[in-house]
Amino acid sequence: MPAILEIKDLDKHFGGIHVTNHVNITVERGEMSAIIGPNGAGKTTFFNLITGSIPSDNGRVVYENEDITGTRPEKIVKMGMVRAFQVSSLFLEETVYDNVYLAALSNFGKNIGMFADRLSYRDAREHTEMILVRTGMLGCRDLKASELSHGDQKILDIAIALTLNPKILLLDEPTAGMAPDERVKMMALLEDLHQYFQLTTVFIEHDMDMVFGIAQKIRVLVQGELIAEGTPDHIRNHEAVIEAYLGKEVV
Amino acid sequence: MDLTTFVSQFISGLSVAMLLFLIASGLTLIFGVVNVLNFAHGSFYLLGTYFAYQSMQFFDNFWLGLIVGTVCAGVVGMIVEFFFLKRIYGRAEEGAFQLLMTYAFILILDDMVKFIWGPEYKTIPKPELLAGSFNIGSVVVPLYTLFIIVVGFVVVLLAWYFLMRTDKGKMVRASSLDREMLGLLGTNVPMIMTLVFGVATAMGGLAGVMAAPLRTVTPGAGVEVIIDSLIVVVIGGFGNFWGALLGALIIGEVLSFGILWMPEMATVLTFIVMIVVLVIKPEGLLSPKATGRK
Amino acid sequence: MKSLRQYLPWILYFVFFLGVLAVNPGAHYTHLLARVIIFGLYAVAFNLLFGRTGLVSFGHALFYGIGAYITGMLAKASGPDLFLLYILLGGIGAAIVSVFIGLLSLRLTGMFFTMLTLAFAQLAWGITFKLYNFTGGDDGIQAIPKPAYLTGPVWKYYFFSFVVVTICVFVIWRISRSSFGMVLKGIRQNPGRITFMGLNVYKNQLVAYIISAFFTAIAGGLYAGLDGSIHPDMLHWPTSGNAILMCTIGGMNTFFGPVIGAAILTGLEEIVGKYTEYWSFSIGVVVLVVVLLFPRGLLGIKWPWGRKSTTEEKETEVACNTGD
Amino acid sequence: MKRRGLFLIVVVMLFCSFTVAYGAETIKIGALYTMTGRGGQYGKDSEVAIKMAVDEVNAKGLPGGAKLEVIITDDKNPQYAVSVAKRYISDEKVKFLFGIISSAIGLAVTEVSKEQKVIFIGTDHAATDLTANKFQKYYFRSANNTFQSMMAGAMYLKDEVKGWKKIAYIGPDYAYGRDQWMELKWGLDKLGVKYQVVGEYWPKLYEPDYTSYITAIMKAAPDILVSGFWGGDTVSFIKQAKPYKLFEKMKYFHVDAGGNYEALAALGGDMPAGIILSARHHNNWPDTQANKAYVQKFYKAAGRYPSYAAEGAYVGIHMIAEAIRKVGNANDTEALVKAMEGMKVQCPEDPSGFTSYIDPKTHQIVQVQAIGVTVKNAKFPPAKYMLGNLKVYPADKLWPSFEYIDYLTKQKGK
Repeated sequence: MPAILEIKDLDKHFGGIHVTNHVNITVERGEMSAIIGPNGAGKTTFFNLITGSIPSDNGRVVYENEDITGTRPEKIVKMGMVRAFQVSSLFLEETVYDNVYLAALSNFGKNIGMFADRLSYRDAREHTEMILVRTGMLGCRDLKASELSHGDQKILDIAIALTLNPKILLLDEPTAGMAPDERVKMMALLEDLHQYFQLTTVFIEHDMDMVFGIAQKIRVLVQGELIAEGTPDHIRNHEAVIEAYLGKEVV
Repeated sequence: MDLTTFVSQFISGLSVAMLLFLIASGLTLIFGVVNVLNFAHGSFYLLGTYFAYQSMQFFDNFWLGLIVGTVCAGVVGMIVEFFFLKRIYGRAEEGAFQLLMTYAFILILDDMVKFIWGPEYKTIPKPELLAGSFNIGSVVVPLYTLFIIVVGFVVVLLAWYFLMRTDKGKMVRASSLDREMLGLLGTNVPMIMTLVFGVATAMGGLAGVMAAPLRTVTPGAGVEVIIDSLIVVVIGGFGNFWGALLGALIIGEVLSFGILWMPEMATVLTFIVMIVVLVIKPEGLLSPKATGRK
Repeated sequence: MKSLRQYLPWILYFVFFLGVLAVNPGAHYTHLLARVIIFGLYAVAFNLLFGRTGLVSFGHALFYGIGAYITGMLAKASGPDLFLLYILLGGIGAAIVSVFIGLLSLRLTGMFFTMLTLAFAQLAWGITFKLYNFTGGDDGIQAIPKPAYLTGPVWKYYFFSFVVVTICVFVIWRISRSSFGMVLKGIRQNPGRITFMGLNVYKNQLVAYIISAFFTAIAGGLYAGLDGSIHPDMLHWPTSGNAILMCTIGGMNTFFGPVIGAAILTGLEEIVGKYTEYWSFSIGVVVLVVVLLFPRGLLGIKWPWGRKSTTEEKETEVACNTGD
Repeated sequence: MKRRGLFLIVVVMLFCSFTVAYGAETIKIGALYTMTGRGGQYGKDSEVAIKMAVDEVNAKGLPGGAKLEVIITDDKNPQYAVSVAKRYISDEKVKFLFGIISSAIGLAVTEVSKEQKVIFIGTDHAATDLTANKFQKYYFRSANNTFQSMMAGAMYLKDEVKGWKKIAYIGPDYAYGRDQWMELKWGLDKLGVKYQVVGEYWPKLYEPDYTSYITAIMKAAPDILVSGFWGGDTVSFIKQAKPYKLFEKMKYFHVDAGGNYEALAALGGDMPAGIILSARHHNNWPDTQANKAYVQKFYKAAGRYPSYAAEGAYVGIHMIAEAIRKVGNANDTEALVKAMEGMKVQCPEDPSGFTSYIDPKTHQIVQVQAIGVTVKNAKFPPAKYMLGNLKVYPADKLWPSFEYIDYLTKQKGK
């Protein structure tokens, strides 16, 4: 499979701390992969670097054969690399529908309309409804985002990302802080989305059931360094990983 | 320019700068630590003057007045912070509410001064000790000007010692970086904020008393100094103590030498300096905080 | 039912401001209402930035003043025939200035942005004060002529202002209900997420800033004709502060709140000024009460009747995903 | 709002029928004064003087037993002042607009007066424009304008100060400061005085710190430093300049507002001796019964001595009363205007043998101007220095000067 995203020698320091240490990763089109690592391993920073949230010190990010190092985040989003957040990032005063609809407006380039009523765009409306149906959020479309449960807020966050027609979806701990039954639901949702949209999905996760349940490939970051990469089986038996990280949890 | 002119304009600029610095440093301290833009800072300058005036009506002693004015302005400052400003911390539109509330205090305090002390100009005479002047070559330097410069430097030194060499100072510096982090460390953040507000407003009061023998004591004098102080703080970098010093020196000296060459431009000179700085470095010359977008 | 609720504020708006003409409260109160409606436009235009986009500008007096001075000086120099055009030119002039100021000051966020806008407005005030040969300095400009159809009884100018303001307010209303308006609302709530929706926060803020400046200047231009005199006071910081005040008193998260705020502030100034010279103390106390007790403004108060309260629903979190 | 309007109409109607029934009319005067901030003191002084004058007028009586009543409002800023002036006229039915400290506000309100044909008596603002290029027939002024003081000043410089050539100016950077310097130079040129300008300094209004200006002026070393400050700025400048021995190195000349009592009072012992000052009214001159009585009466009422703003207001009320007596009522505006033109008004500041009068062409009161130097005199505490050695300039030599009015009109336009 051809590569959709190539990260070459990516490097970042904060003060004296080396948070991303010469990382090289190639993400293949259509893959469903996980990034794992202990707390403070630099996983979220890694996402921030490739999505343009913070500038890297060194290295290049090549997306769809295009060097996007230093490109502004909103441009990267428009190119099809979209992320969801560890702490769901929503418009809390707006309804579920409007949260998704705003993303749909952006997706169809209708965000610049100034005089027409915002709801007058049929393509955006249909797209929004499709996403709401797909993510199972249609039933609560008129609730405010602030009124949702924690789990539903995470789903809404992903729904927003999904509305933007991503080619590659970066999810930062989709099940963080969720109850066990919610986690199961989230896992099913992610698999469904991956199947349905043929979506390249990379997620950071701590929940090992989920990681080993749905990821086709796992990468392990420890102290900013990529120490292992491979199939779940490969990782499960990887000595360095076991030593650094898994050893305590998976017995 | 001959040396005499240079020296005398430089000293003038220094004395202008030091009074500006005394006001602006309080303003910047409040912003840095408490995260409040105290638009009413000029009113504490005004209160300091009037409290000192009142004390001198009773005791006729400038030095006592200096202490009374400084302390009382600080106490009123703490009252304002503790009973009013504290209530709006952390609100969604805190910035706008800060502006409105401190604006309200300008209106209230200025009118209260007029109500209590009347509209007519008051006089605070210089202490006898500092009434004269001395010469350096052919440069005349009034003793009181020297006094202002010395007090300015003493404040700078004390502040440097406090901020850089003591634990409390480190705490204050830390809280200017992160309110929440300090709270996690178990420090009583609300109390630090009230204290800092008190110290900063006391510095405003001190400036008011120091300036009084040279200026007109009248309701409304507070509003007249606030804009200049804001400019100083903007130039220096919001929330940075040393920035306030740098900004004050720049404004004082630019004005002092500027009027020699461009007397016509005096009124807009400070604004021009400010715009130049902001175009080059919008967050101010020395800025400790992230001021803009990433 | 829904559409009635949507248009109810408009109905009230028309009934009140046109009803006034029918009642004819006399020259002074008509003049006062003309001020209310002009300040109302100023506040609504400001609120597009403040309540909608979440940007606290403390320098909108600049645009208000630019509008007033461009309109006033053009009318003074070349006669009042094209008065309406001059008002428009005032708006365009302010919009052009706002591009530069916006580009510079929107680089900063929060209080830093606020300070920078204040700095620019004060600079403009200083220049207006200074260029006395051009702007009349602190004396301002008097005897600005109005076209013949607007001179005479004050209700004529009131009605003219009403028409202009209503058109502008309607445009702003449409803008705030448009998709662009939705983006602005999003920026206020969560600018980071807007970025990761593929939208440029800076550009959208800039556009909002320019639109707001344009309509603010229209209000300033209207004021120049109302009294026929303009002054640097219009550019001074209390004028900027008044905009924040009007929006906050009326309710910055509502569309028509600023108009109510303008009415309250103007009325308050009128009444308090009439009975006491300690008006600034009184207004200070009112501001304090509003900030501490009614931070959402008059229209933002949750009345026990009327609108369905959302607080009850908040108590039970709804898990909407379980069904399928 | 509309209810309020109706309510007011009802009240006014009731009030009218009431007064008609009893025949005793109340003539309302709508005054606007600055009551807050720097100028607040002048507003408060005027308020006291107005009360004094109104009591005197009402005690003496007006035709038909009418009484004067003055409403005073803080004028804040031009926009607000215009709004209040309009309210005065439409709701309060005032017959006269009155007062105003700031020329900017005066210029705005004179437009209202012109448009609504209501007489406006300016009592303190001094911009020459109002009785020159911005003249309109319903405007009258009860105190000298800046041209009158500066013309007297030019004469003083010509006759009383010997052997000077170099002159410098410092004044606030706005119309008031600019006009004085233009007028003085015009006056000096007119008198054929030769001089060399060695510096012009324009600090902003309310500048708190003049230190840099003072050292710059010392370096320019003029023979005469002309100053155009008012109120607190005078106080700050003199306080700050004194330790530099500025007043020993050059003659300080400040004849429009420099000798105003509130500045003398605020400076107290800090006032240098021998500097040349003047004002529109002096508490210690002229030594007439009328002036002494006025000053003492004010002191009794207010507990302090008056600044010159008070006298302007005091005279203004008497001007109105005199005009009403002449006409017989306050309803015929055109007749009142006619009556005031050329009218003589006895003012506290008139020396014996002279009575101020209103110039019929410009509606400017014409008064003498007395310029003096500071001498120790503690009779009016807290001032420790008052003016002495006063030179008096005859009123008709100072105003009107149509030549200057033409010049001003050319400079500033109508």
